[in-house]
Amino acid sequence: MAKHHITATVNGDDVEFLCETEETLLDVLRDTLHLTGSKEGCGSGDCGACSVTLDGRLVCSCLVLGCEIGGRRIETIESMAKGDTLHPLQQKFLEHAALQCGICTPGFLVASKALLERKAAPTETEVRYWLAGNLCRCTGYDKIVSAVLDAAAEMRKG
Amino acid sequence: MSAMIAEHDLSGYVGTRTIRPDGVDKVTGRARFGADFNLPGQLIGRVLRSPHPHARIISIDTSQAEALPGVKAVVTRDDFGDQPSEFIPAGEMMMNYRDVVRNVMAREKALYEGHPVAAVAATSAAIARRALKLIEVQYEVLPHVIDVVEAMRPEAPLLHEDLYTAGVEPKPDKASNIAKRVEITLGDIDAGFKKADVIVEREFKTQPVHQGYIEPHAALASVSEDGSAELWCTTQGHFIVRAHCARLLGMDIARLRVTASEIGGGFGGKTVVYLEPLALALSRKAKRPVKMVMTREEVFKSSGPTSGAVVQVKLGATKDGRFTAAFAELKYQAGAFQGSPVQPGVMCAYAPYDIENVKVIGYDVVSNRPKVAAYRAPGAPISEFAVESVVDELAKKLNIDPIDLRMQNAAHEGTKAAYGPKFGPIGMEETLNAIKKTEHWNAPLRKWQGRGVASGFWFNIGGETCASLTVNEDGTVSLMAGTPDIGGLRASLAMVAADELGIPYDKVRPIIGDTGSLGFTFLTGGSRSAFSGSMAVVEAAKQIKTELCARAAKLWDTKPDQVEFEAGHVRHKDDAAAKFKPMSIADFAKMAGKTGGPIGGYGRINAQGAGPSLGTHLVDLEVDPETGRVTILRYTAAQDAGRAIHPSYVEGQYQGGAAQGIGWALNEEYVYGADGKLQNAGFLDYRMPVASDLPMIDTIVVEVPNPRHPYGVRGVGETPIVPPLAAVANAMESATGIRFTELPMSPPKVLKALKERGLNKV
Amino acid sequence: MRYEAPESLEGAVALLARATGDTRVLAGGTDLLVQMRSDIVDPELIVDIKKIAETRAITEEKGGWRIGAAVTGAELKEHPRLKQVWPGVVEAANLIGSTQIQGRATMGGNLCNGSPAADSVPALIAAGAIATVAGPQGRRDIPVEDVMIGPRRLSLRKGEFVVSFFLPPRPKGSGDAYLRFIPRTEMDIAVVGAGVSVTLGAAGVIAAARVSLGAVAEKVLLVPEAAQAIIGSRLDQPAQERLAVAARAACRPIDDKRGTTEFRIEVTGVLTRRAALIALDRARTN
Amino acid sequence: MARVVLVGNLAQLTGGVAEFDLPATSVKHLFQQLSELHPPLGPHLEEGVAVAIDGQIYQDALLEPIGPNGEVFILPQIAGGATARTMGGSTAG
Repeated sequence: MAKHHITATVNGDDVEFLCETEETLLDVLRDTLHLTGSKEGCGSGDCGACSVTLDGRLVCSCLVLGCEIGGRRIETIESMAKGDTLHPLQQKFLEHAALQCGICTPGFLVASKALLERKAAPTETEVRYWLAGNLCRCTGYDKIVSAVLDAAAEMRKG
Repeated sequence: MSAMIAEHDLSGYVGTRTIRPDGVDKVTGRARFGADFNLPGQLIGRVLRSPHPHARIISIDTSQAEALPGVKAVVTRDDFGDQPSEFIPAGEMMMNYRDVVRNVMAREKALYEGHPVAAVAATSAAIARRALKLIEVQYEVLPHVIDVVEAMRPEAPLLHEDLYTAGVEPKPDKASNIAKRVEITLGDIDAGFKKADVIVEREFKTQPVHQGYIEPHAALASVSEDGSAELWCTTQGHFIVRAHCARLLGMDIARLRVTASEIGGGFGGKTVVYLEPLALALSRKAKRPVKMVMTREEVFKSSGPTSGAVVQVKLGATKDGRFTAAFAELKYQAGAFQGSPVQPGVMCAYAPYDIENVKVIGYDVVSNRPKVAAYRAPGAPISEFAVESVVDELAKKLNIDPIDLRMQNAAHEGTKAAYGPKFGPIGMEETLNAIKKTEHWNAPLRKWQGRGVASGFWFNIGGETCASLTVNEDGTVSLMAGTPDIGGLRASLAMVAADELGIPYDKVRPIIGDTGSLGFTFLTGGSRSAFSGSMAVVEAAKQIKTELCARAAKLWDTKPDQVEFEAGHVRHKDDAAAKFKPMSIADFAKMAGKTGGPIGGYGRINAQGAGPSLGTHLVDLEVDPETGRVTILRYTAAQDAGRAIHPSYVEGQYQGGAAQGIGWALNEEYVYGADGKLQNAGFLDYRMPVASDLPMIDTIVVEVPNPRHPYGVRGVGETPIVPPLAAVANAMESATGIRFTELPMSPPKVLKALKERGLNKV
Repeated sequence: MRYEAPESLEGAVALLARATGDTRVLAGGTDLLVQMRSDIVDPELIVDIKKIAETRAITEEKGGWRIGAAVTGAELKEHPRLKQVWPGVVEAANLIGSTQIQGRATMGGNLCNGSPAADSVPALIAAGAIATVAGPQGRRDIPVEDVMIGPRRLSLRKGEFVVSFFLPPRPKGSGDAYLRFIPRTEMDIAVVGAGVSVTLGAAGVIAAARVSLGAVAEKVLLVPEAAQAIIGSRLDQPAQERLAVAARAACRPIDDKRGTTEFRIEVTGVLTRRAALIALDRARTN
Repeated sequence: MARVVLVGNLAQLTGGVAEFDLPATSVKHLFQQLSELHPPLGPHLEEGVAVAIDGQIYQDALLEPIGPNGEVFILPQIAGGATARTMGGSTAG
């Protein structure tokens, strides 16, 4: 069976690639497009380390087939900082020491960005439930939640 | 970043909250973890694993797999020479390579479901997967044993026909699954129990739990035609990986260069080798780079969880609350090969207390499970869970406040530990006081809510450590350390280097050197990396300062004792005429060549004097009496850090350890079927806490300086996982009146206990 | 492995009817991709139905609501009206997995995955939802409770797939709710699920009710006895007790890694009672 | 003379004798003397034990001096060492 020829927009760039049916979007991002910021922690949608947005919707890229994304828009952690400027979430994660090992960090950042785009002033509980699909084994979530709440406050100030 | 640093006096970073030097790469996705490395022409390796928990391997036929187009190499037990049964130092660790080689690749028998039996390297993952299906393995399936108590029975299926219990006299004449008996004694417990007015005796049971790091094991190996090799992998100790792999593959250590990737969590689980020797063996055969990454299922089935155990505890006290005697018997699962953390479990059990009469016995027991690996304070959470539960029960029986009872018996400077030494300054009493002073301790509780407190102890270790400091031409400093940075090490070491040399923090750039760049450095474990690494950095900085003073003395035609290094400058001590302008490190850097060549320091030490760290945790929870569901409402963790180099990362250790302990207490466990197969090998059914399961975790960083460290530092990483198990169990007792002695306290267990007592109503 | 994404019902039906080997319909993929990865399934053909407009639409129809089988949980939640009329159904669909899963998971997939623990199914059954199926013989409507006949086994015929669900018109004084038990707060598969829908008659007495239970049998159950136990009552203490007893009596669960038989039966009574009280409360304010 | 105490299982290799007075001036010196007195101890001392000299723990420190009236405990090596064999747990995420 011939590979699928797919064109899509990834982080604002038009990309073109070939993939097998069984290859996931995560496989395509990491192995074909060499965007290794999205991580594979489980391959079953249980850890959130591969979080990306698909046409603005937060998804696990390990649960999307590469051949499904023709003509769609994907944003990954690699497009979060603009030039030299970190996104407020990235800056707050650093200031709050919201990462220890850092493997889950890209997923948390992408997921948190999707939250703040929908809700400018989430409560602690809303942040915790929104991020329940992102596993972190290092931090106990405390500093991550604080960083997200702090970033939200800063972004509201504009 | 600069804004944050500006708040602080440039001469003193230690104790401040700097931004980690590796931070930006980690929030932008640029940081390279184990699976993020690739090489041109690389093959993908996959492992064939035993579907049986216990089976003799009659034959392995790989011919069809080798014939599959795209398959470039297949390895089995035949590709690894056997190793003698002797304990060889690998770094500070002792390992029996006879077991190591068998765990990496099954030989005579497959000893657990997921035990590697063969590995293939192919041009694509799909081809490699297909090749695995073409390997024919003939098994003679044997009866298996999973439970530790069953494994100890004389009639239990025997894993190793040549395993005779060590530590018993006379030496047994019959092989068994009991690898070792250990014991420590202090005083006379019989006499001690006679003095007791109250004695509490109970049996506890815990299940194996996995370290649960989010990054699966990954390795990329490249062996060249001349037999020299490079290996990139995610590990807590690349020098240890090098030692093991060189031994298993019969290589000269100098020919194997190991580079540690960024590591996505370890908690002890990345201190041993799994894929690394297989990737090297495949690459050696295929003469192409081979990349291997475990699936999550493989991580659960084939990499080490920690022991499950059965623990008996007996503790006696006088009416007024003085402990008179303490006994415990620990039975720890080692998994398929001997080497459970029962010894540290034995030594830690009563370490937080000053007790005259102590006896603790431990058994190291093999069964058909994956070989256990270290997990954060290996062995201690299990034995201390049992002891701290009994201490709590004793407090109730004696009608003494549980913190007061602990305080009354707390170990302190000069206390003789049951495992031998006298303690130096330690923070048990300080953490108890800190918790007692919190508003949390006296906050009101509602019906079905409970509050629990428990303390914990961990030794901490030092060990062989190297770090180098190189002064660059522009006066900036390159720092190289040999312990993988799991949680902010580079920040801590850069802060110490900046303070030692009196230069700005952001002028120090720290990296983790590969095994070719530094001398042997023991792994990131035992809460040692910040403790030992900072000592090595101080040593390296001292060499630089001495060198600069010597050069200044020559430049100023004065005696070395006339110059001194102070706040980043070399000064002439009595320079009345002010004719010797103090020289900065940058000044020397510019003229390094003219004054004797490059400037640098190289700390090579075997760090001694690691101070134990004690902690006390406080937890509030609520039980749903109709479903047995437990909600953690509030949590406070106090622990002695000696001196917190970077308070945020110290707090992070307390919070992360607490969260792992809560998971261990409430929901995490390895669930086996009657067929001896693991039923919950994934994050869906191996239930680690998610963000919505936890409250904020308040921390109190107590600082009782460690006199053996230049900054007073103690390791802090492991102690935080020790108190939570008992703290939660004690809170459950306070909420329900029921003493839970089996972990996890999952809803079915809790509801059953409530029903039996007719309490399952709102 | 072939992948097709037809844009018409007919195209999809044709592919499914013609297929010889193992064929799977792809909606959100949150179950299918996991099963493919763990070698549980290895389909020769995957038919992605998301390009068929009808499977992606939420429309008002004859006073009721039609929801495409491939509408995601997140889209259901964001719909301005649906959650006022069928809060239980929307909540249930939103209990399937994490925020990320919500962005993909669909009620069609949740039903056709054939798991007795599917969260949205008890809510749909309690709501009296009808599944509209397309196949070689055209369309037919099947009550949702009749779609699943056992673990991974559906009553669909060769070439058929679920296109949409129809939620009937909602009389005034109606309310529904779904509750599930999991050990954590999120991310687990239901150990027990209970969906309840009630409609109040004169003087606030329950005139009509439907009760459905998940994860306590080989398929999701519709339990008329449990409904009968509260019809005619105001859900006072005795009625609540009758409801719990009837619900427990219907359970025939297994013992597994997620919960014991004893636990599931006990908790079924508790959750059914709690769900009924929420549904009643909603009915009173509707 | 240094006061030397064997902790845990080691005494089983000395016929139950757990306490010694030896004129040892360093850990290396002490290990030699103990091995001569009780040859079965030798391999275990080499395998790696920790010693506590006047209350301070040392690991792999053969050259560490022992004072004239030093109190020395010989104990299983702390996690990260021989008896644990699993080595220390991780210090962090």
